[in-house]
Amino acid sequence: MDFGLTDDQREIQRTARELLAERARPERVREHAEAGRSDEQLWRELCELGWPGIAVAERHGGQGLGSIELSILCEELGSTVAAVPFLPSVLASTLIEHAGSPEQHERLLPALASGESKGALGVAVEGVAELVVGGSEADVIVLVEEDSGARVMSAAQAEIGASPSIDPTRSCARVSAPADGGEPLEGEVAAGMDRALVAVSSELVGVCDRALKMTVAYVKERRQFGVPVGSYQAVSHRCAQMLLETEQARSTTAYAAWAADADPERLAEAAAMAKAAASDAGREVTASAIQAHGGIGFTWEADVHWLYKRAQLDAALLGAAKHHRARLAGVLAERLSAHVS
Amino acid sequence: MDFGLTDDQREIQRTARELLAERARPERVREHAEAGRSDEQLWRELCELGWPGIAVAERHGGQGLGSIELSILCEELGSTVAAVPFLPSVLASTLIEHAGSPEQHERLLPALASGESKGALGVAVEGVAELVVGGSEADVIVLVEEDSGARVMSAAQAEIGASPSIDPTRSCARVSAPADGGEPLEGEVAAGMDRALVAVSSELVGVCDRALKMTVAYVKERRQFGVPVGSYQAVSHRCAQMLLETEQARSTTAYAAWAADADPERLAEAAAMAKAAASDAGREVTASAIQAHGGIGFTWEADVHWLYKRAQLDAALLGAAKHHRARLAGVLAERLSAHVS
Amino acid sequence: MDLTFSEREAAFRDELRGWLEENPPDPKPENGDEAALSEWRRAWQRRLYDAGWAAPSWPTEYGGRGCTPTESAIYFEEIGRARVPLAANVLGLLLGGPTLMAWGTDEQKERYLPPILSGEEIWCQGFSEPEAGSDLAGLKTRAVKDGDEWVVNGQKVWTSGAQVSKWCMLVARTDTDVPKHKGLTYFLMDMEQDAVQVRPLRQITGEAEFNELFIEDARIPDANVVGGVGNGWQVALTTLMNERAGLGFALQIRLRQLLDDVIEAAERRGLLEDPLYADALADLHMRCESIRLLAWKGLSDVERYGQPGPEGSLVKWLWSETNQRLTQLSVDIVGTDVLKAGSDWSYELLRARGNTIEGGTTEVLKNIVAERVLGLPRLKVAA
Amino acid sequence: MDLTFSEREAAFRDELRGWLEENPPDPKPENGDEAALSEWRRAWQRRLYDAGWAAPSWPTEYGGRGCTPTESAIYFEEIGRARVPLAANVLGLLLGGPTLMAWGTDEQKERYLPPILSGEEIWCQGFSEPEAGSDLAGLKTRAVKDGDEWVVNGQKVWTSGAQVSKWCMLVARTDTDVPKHKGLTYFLMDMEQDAVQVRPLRQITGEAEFNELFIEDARIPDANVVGGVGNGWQVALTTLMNERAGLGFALQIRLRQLLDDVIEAAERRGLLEDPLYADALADLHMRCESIRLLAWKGLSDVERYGQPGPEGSLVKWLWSETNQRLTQLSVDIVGTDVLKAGSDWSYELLRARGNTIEGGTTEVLKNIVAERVLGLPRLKVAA
Repeated sequence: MDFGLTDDQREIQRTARELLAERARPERVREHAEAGRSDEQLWRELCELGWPGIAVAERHGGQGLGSIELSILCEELGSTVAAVPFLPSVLASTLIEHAGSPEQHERLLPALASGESKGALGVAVEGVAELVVGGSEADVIVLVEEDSGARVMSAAQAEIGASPSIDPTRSCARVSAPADGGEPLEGEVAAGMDRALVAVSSELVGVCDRALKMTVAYVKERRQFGVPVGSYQAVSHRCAQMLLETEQARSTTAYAAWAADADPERLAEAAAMAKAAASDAGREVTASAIQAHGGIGFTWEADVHWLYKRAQLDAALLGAAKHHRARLAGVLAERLSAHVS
Repeated sequence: MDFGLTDDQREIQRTARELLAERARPERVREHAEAGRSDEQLWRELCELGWPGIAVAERHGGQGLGSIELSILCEELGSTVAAVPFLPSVLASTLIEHAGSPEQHERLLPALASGESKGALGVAVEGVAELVVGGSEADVIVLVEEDSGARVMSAAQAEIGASPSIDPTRSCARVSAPADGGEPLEGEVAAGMDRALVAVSSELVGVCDRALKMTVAYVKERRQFGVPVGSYQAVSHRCAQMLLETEQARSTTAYAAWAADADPERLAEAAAMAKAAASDAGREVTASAIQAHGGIGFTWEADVHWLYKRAQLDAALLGAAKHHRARLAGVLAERLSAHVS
Repeated sequence: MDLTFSEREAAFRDELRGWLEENPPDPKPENGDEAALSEWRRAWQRRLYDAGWAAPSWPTEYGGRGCTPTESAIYFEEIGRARVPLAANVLGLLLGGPTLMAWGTDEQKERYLPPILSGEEIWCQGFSEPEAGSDLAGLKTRAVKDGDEWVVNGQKVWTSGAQVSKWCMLVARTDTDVPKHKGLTYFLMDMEQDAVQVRPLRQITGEAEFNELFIEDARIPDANVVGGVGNGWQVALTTLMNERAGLGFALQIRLRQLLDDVIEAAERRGLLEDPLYADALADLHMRCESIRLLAWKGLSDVERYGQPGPEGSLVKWLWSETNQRLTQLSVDIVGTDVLKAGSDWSYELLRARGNTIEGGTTEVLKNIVAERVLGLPRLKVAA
Repeated sequence: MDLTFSEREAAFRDELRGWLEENPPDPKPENGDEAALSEWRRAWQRRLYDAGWAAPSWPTEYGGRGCTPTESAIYFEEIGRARVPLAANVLGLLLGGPTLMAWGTDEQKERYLPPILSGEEIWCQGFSEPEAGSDLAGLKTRAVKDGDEWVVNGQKVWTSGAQVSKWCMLVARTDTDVPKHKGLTYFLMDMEQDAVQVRPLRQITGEAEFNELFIEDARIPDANVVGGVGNGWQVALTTLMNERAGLGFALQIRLRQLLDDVIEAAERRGLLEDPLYADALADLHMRCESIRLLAWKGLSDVERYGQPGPEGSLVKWLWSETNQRLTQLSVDIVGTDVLKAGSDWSYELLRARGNTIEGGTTEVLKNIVAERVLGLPRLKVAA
């Protein structure tokens, strides 16, 4: 039983953190968000480092590492709300890797792993997916629809309309595809989706972590009635609560990332838990961050709102907390009946 | 628009408060609770003052006053957790008054109004009602069963087994009656039940009010690290939260009591709101009271726990908050469809 | 207890409701900037003014209708219900006017009240400062006497409508030698001078509802002191006391309307039958009703005892939290629209985050409730 | 990261689980008083002791098994899972022993450790006082040197097992002239003297799990000072550090079992299909899993860095709140049984209220998290 990262993982984390501290500073994120476009330069750098392919098998041009390594990158990117289409791209490649055929792997994964092509993943209802993150820039789009499985298509095969969200650090689109559009992914869609959930949850953990750190730094400095506001229990206990929620998200997400690689039988339960915990934490912690900043937190310049907006998008992405708790309750009920019978 | 009580109502409130401050002191309540018996002497005094008949029509021996006056007495009794079967008795008479025939009124109400006989109201499932408050002492029992209406019976017509609850300030019983036991109450059961809900909610408001007052008094006195603990925001903001919850319960209950007399069409909605708000407030506020008292609050001697236990019973009585919110949602849906059509 | 309107109150409501139906404002300018929006609201105020509906709570001698507090609340409820905008000069009408009536000289009342009412001169409020936060006693903006003028230097923040305002209700420090809240003075500062620079303060919704004021050697004639030199704390309290009184009813109705919209969306999407959403919506309905009841209860107290109690803090606290819960829930019920840039729904979601901060943070409100309603000891901190 | 047990750990677990299955405790005495229950738990400890399972985390030289922290946690998980009672002398095993090993003289270790392990001598803890609350530095119980003895006067509270204890870990003030936490000394006080009166402290469940101690001229030989005169604060910290370490795993498993019972009841009553209950139960499951994961993570830190971080406060905080939510929800799901006097369910409901108070109130835990994990400034209050 060991919760620590391996030395290699720690190295990945450190490198990512240092790179992003330099290359995804708040003012740069703001600049791209205000212009409503991705940070192409940063994206190219990440691609050169092989990030998009971190969890893709080596034979398909990836680094062949696991969910934990992917989770580390998602968390670091989330904490900077960097304006790059990393998450949508890995969501697409994750689905293709787990639900695609060997032929599809060979055809689609290398370009996604190298970053040569970008991906996006949408949840469709009757062929239409709203607010597909990264949808406007994607070359390869995976659409998942309840009861009718997943299919992959090129951007040309779908109708794509830009549909900006409240989080302008990433593009969003409305994607619709005719019933016979694209090609089916006939493998393990559920396994792919659960791994996708781990990636989104990891990003949310990063968002929470950053929101907490910004808040703690601010309330140590900001003084009111002669003392730092962070010494008032109304503020300090709020920060403690933020930490508790962040740690719940972090521990369940770490568990799910571990299960994805080491114990796939527990993955469905673990991923549902992680996404439920991370979605709730994302909403609560970033809202608390704004509140603890007071009036400043409500301003555009304070940069806390990017975290809040990202958290709102991610919390809804691939199903909100309620949805995953319902799944989880299903797992519990099943386990009970298996136990009884 | 006036939220104030009339002078007469204020007088009833003042008298009740003074009487109970004298006759239902904490040590006396504790004595009866520990012995597991009602305070017969206090009950006789209340009967002499005509309390059990306050809302019963004059022609049936009552005082012919309204739901607001009844609500005032319930609140005052709740705030002292007095060990008397007042609430169960008025619940029974309320049901009989609203759902009984003129003949049943004449036969049953005078004795209930004078306190000569005691009543109880149980919610039965297949003829069995658990934890019927006041059931062991009751002469007249009303059983309400979903889908099969209400019936009234004498204690002799039912099988009654003492079944003490965690709140020993009032007796509880398991009451079961054969399918043909008792006589049906064929009038407006729902209207009676909604008024019964107002009575229970009022008691909960009293419980909350007292829990808050005890807590405020305690945290002003108790010192820690050199200052009263009530000056720490962790404690003072908790008290503020207790007030907020109490006031939500109080305002919705006042509205429901008013509607019962003045605007019966809104009663179903108002009573559901009141019971939902009061049940939640009862649980939260009394739990907070224990917490704010610290270690002392967890002791038998501190007397806060009587409020907590009473609140737990009352919160579940005639349906918990969830049940009444579901009803309320039904009202909202109905209103919407009426609006649309 | 009587929770119905009196005949007189009902007649007042019906008259206003009828007038609002027959006199809708012009359509809101699309993609308009602050100035265009303000012009639109100014035109609307003019129409209200012409019909005698600009400030019904003002005494008749100043051009109002001498409404009771209840009627005044009905006024804002109806304004909210009709979904019409607030008058351009809402701060002058709600805060400036009543403050002048309480503390102004006859000359000041004569000079300033009429153009407040007509909307000819817009007012803004210069209380908050970047450093001081909720701590009025910590204000740093200074005013120094120079002949029969005052010279002002400092910085203000959270000033809404500053670009279009003629007058600013300014609280500045005029004496640094006395205890902190004693050395303050309340001024009317002319905004039309270069010494006052307005910088819009963009908020998380993207719009700039508020501004920062940079004041460098601004001049205020001595005649523009309100309530006497050194008395600024008292005068400011009058302004603050009036701040939440009426407006609360308009906000409460907006919450009600938003909740109704969410309930309707839930019904449309079949979610009202999901016990989880039914429970959450019923709870919000209960909260919304509590807010209404508590607000009216506060008004009963005003009518009975002459002044609002600190319980008003409960209403603001509950309102702001309920609005945040509701808009957060709307993401799950209404769906992706709420997360789309520029949608009305997304505006509500983002704007709601300010509710627990503006006009007294929830933390400050809880302090007020603890100290002034419950009588708990005030925390004394050591630096 | 490896969230499975190592082979060695799994073997340890299987051995213990097998032993517990084959060696169940005697049936719990029905309606037994404190003494009878204690006797029952003493017999159970004797059985554990005979099989070498009384204190597996103790070093082998003192009769333990020299378990790793992980194995020790497994031990308590299995004890909880098997629903067997805790050993009679749990405080001696968990707190007293380790404190002596860290601070005791060789003579003290020789004299006291064996009867702790066998359960021959029961230990209790005399830290808390009625006035001091969470403030250890504010202790008032005094010990004054008289020849080679100390004379103790004062009052202690929240002392569990005092009636059946032979030794009390007592912290008393021995010097009033130095700063508050410096004048404390840690003693082993013989409970078998008339100068120590035990009064049961009845709690809201009706039982008396705790006691008050009234100490009037009690005598303690100088040889019973642990860790040196004036060093009581440090020694007490060792005791407190050990307080939550292992026991937390047993509590966490009890929470898990209770949750499983509630889920089963929900299934039986068809309530798992109600989205509202499904949501609440899934959330509790997630919390329960978080607690497990955070507890194990804390243990990883211990094994990696040698000591538990202040994050342990998060586990206790989350555990206590989750247990309260769960037992409150059980009223709605399990039904009237939970409100019946004397039922197991009602005991859990009432007992849970103590969870956020005992062993550090949630308020104190939040302070610790804020100050020691997040590094926020400590609030200094002025009297």
